[in-house]
Amino acid sequence: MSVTYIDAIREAQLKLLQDDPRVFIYGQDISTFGGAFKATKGLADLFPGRVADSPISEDAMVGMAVGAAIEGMRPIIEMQFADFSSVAFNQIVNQAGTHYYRTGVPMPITIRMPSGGTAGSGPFHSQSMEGVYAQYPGLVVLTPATVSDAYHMLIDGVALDDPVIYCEHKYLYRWLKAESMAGERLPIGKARIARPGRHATVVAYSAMVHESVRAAEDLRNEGWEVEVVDLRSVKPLDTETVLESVARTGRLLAVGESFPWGGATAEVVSRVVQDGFHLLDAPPMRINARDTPVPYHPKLWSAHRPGQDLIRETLRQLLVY
Amino acid sequence: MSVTYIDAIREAQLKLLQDDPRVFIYGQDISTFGGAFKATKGLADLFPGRVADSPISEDAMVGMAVGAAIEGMRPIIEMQFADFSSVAFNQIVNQAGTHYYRTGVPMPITIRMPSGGTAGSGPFHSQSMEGVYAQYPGLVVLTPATVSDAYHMLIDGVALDDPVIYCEHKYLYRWLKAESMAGERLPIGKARIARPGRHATVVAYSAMVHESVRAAEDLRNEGWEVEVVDLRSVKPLDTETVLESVARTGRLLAVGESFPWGGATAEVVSRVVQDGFHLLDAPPMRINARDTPVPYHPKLWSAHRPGQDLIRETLRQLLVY
Amino acid sequence: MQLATQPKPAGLAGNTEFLRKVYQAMLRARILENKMSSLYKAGKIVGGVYLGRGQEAVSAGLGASLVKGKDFFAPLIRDQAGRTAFGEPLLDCTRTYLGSVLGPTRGRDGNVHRGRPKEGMPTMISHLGVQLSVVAGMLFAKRLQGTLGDRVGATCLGDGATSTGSFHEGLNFAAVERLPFVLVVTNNQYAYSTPNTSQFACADLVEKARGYGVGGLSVDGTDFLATVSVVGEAVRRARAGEGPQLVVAHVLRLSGHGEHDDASYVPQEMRSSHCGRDCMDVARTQLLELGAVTADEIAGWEEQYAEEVQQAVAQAQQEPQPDPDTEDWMAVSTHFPAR
Amino acid sequence: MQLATQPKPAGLAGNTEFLRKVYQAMLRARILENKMSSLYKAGKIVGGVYLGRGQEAVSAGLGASLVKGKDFFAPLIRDQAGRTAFGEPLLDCTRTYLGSVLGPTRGRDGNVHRGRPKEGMPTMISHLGVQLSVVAGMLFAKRLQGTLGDRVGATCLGDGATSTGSFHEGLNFAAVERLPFVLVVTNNQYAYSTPNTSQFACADLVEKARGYGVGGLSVDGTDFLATVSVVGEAVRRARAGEGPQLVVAHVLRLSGHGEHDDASYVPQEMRSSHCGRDCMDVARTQLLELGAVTADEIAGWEEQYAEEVQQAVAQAQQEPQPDPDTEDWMAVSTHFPAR
Ligand SMILES: Cc1ncc(C[n+]2csc(CCOP(=O)(O)OP(=O)(O)O)c2C)c(N)n1
Ligand SMILES: Cc1ncc(C[n+]2csc(CCOP(=O)(O)OP(=O)(O)O)c2C)c(N)n1
Ligand SMILES: [Mg+2]
Ligand SMILES: [Mg+2]
Repeated sequence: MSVTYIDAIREAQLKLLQDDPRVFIYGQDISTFGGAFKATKGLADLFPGRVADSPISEDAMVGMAVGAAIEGMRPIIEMQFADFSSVAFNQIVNQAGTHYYRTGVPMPITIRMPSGGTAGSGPFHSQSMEGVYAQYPGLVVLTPATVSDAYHMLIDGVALDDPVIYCEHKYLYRWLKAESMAGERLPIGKARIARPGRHATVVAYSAMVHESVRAAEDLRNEGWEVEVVDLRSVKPLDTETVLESVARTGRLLAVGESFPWGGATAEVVSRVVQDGFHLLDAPPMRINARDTPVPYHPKLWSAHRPGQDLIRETLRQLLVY
Repeated sequence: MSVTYIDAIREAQLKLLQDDPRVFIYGQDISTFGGAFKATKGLADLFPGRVADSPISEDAMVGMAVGAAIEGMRPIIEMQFADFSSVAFNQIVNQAGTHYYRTGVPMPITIRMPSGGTAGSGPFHSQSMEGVYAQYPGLVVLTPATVSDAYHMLIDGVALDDPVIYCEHKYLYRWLKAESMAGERLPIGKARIARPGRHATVVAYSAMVHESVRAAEDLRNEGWEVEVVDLRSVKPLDTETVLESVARTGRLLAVGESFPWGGATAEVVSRVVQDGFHLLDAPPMRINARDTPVPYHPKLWSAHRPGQDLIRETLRQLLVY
Repeated sequence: MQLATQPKPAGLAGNTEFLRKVYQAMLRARILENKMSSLYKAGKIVGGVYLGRGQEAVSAGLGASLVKGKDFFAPLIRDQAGRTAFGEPLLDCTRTYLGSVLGPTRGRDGNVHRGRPKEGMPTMISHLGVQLSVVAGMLFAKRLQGTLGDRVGATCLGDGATSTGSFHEGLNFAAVERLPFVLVVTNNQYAYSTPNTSQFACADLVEKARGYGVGGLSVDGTDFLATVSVVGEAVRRARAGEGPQLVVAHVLRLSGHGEHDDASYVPQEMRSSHCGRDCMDVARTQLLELGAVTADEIAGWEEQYAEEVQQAVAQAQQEPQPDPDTEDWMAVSTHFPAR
Repeated sequence: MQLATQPKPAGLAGNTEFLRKVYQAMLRARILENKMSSLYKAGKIVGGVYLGRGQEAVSAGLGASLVKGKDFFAPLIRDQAGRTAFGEPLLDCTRTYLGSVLGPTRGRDGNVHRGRPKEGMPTMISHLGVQLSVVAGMLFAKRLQGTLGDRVGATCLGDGATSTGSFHEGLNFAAVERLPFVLVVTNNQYAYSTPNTSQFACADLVEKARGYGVGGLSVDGTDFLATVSVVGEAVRRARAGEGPQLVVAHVLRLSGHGEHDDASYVPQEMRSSHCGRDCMDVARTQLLELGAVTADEIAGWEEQYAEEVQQAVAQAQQEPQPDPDTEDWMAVSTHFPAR
């Protein structure tokens, strides 16, 4: 039997609801309908009242989660798409993100963000906002790439006493399958070697891990062994594991699906050169999406989003530098 | 007679209103009251109807500017504090920022953001959001550091056919004075050498330019000549001028007032190492604010915000690496 | 201010030309959307397809009451009929759904996310509610320019979108500025799967009007004559300087949220209740009864529109798709030396 | 649902104890705030000072109607009187204004940005309107936990803040969930310098109640007895399960927006009009008339509170200020190995 990435998210929520009476889920169309992506399918029946539909009010959804957390609950908020969290931006960064610092009272809320591009989704149903939220103090930003991480990191994220931005990738929802959810369970904040290698390090997260691993496979025939580090969370960011990898390979390529200014790739590169300048045999490189909104048409979209081919060709340059 | 940074902003708006009938200003308390910082003092009397008070509705303020720009106007929106633009985040990044790309119709709006920390302003009246907006395609993000730039860049920004996030620094409002507003007028997108040197390059913008120049002065007695590059705009970002400076000095320190994850300093460092790796004699360094909300108490605030002392001490490390 | 007024359709019954125009737009839109639905099911469209089935009367009634070239109209998800009545060419629709590079969005955005901002029709973004302030801003600009005249700006949204902060800020802004602004809320009982009971707590959304200090009109959106008349009255009032007007039309969404959705959450009783009536059927009956059209005429129109739709689809399908290599990938219009 | 009801204060007149308690809180707050104003002018406070002068009746009326340890109360800018009535110690105020590290925000935030979230009083952020949903969320949590009981959650805001999207989303959420939620809007005629005419277009903000499907009560906030009675009635209704209640109290802000602002934009006629009355004076007169207090008692209280305030200031001034070197600089509570 195989499990998909979205199954894992549903299963994690099922387990959380079962194990912890403080957990409830709140979002648009998530109760009887089971959510736009069916991440909560059937859960409202199993846990009456604990999987509830909200009005189209993202700002109030997050504000309500903050209030509920103060009173001892552990709300999971489902954004219908990450892109719509822009409407709740203030509540997320200024209300939830600052709460612990201002008051000393922890703020255990989890916001699930269906993220990233899929063909034909267009500018407002495709965004990757991890870099926007990671800029703000007080938020934990998770970016699971595997079925096992989708499962464990949601459970571990909800267990954290801090606001968690859980970026789940829509492209992986049904495309990514695994035998079971029981993969290696690393703690939050620890990166993972997704593919070992010795000639170059690719640092990626979420869907880009898979594009990077495929690009690495492409290069195997040519004798290159490329290591792929899956960050798993962009904040905290496990610089240590990245540096260890770069120490082995001497070369760095950071890959992210978000827009090209700033973001996780810039943060990774800056940290590596600050602490591991001497480890590098070549200038570090970055790949991001293009500097336009995410286009709707699949032909434009595939050229906007970093993919296997671009990563492979960039690696070729990096490897022979 | 001396002119302050805030005078320059007012004068620029006066000139814009005088010269271009398409310009109007909209924001909270900006008409008869002249704005929380008096940036529009007296303008409502001079230009009846063209300097108008808005309800406390940042989302609608920006949406209205978008509509007015479609109909041929060039609105200037005053946020009372940059921090409150978080409420208009969606309209800024998703409505204004994507408009030209989606429709081919330019979107000439300017959003003035009173930015940055001052003593006792606390977490919600001190933020520097340039890095948040620069991440999004379609926005131009200006960060003037001088009286002359405050004046010219506001005029040039309003003349652009694209949405401009004009980050004006509250700390500089009355503290920064010049003989006149007629400094060197560089085009938007061009950085400036704020102080020439040859031993290291500090890249900074807005208030941090002044802290950096002072730190550089401190080191002069010890025989170090530190060059300070004032980015002027963080998007577009003038990598060329930065690289030319690093080519001269071989050392790079990027300084920003915003939170430490991502942001302008990460973007600067990543660009320099990607294109100028061979120019560097030492690992590039970054200074940002600390990873907490901006604290209220002046003692905490001065330790949260990068300043002359921290920059000087970091430069010492960089110079002797 | 009046709540829930229903001006007598009597006046309109005389205006056969106008009623025929509205019905034609409804019919064209229905036929066009049926085609889009078929194409979706055949896998010919990337992304979703969103229909206005059951909402044609209110949407076309609004579009037809506005004057293209003067008024502003910001349609939303379910406004194919309003777009058609306002004068959007069928090709704008087929090109956008089929990804032709010659469409108004050039393949950069899809389906209902299209418009012609320079022709008074701003382009929607997905985030609900945000276009209220945009339309109000267009009117504000015209007033500043001294060319407002008797222009009106109108926009639409659903019951669900009334829960957004943007709806509130936008409507309040229009009210404070007393702009000639018309907001049509089509309460189709659901926001995606969410029923009214989980969305708002007032008895009729039109009760919000008074709290904003705007005019309010409520109408049975399945009743063609009443709907066209009420929407027209709202436009007339706004045009006459009576300030913003909120119209609430009550219907049932006669499709899924998108064509991927079977809407099985809508109970059978609701489907067969009064609000589940199809405004197209009601319109046909009412117009035939009035003697404003004949059945033969309608049959002729159906044939003609099916042909037009077929052609618009065929043309869009033959046109080039966007090419990433010739795209300029520019999100700003300024060419800066640096990026 | 009733609009603009003013329950007769008759019932209250009997409740001398309660009225005295409210007045005491008002007086304590006024004396405390006067002191803060002096300290501000003497340059002893970093950052702004924001007073609730003229709003004490409605604020204290609310705070005194709530039960600390059970109810929730999210005060806003001008709620020193409500805080005091609810039971916030004076030291929380002086420590926060004076930057003592022992205050509830430990110097991390200042002035009115303080609270005790774990004691039913969430801490405000500056962005207006956002605390509605927070308070509603606290109530929602208690209902999920099955411990809602007859608890009430209340919060306050100004006329200007009703223009925020957050106000709308928060109130709608409370209404949809029919929570025991009380929202007190104090219309003090201005938002900073912006008058009501540029802020909203309805005749009385209480007219919004119906559009949300919540109870609405409007009151002259300068009339102590009426105000205390109306606010109490709103709390009673919410407690009794009648759903959210919106109270609008009409007053004039008797200070600048902050102590840096001379409020010269407020016309003299308004200051000397009915709404410019000081609720403290009205309260005093009414209570004396009722025989609920004597002038001597009040004089005694004034002396006592001045002394208490003096002590709270002196103590806060002697306490340590925050030290950047011993700060942990942690924005999250989790200690991750990596950052
Ligand atoms: C701010 C925001 N949140 C969520 C969504 C996702 N979404 C798209 S349409 C829709 C339902 C809209 O319901 P309604 O306003 O009643 O319009 P209808 O579809 O019924 O015409 C939702 C939740 C969105 N587009 N914008
Ligand atoms: C979202 C947001 N925009 C702007 C501000 C700046 N601001 C602080 S108080 C204030 C006026 C508030 O007026 P009102 O709500 O009437 O309350 P009052 O001060 O009169 O008690 C403004 C504009 C803010 N705090 N939040
Ligand atoms: Mg609907
Ligand atoms: Mg006010």
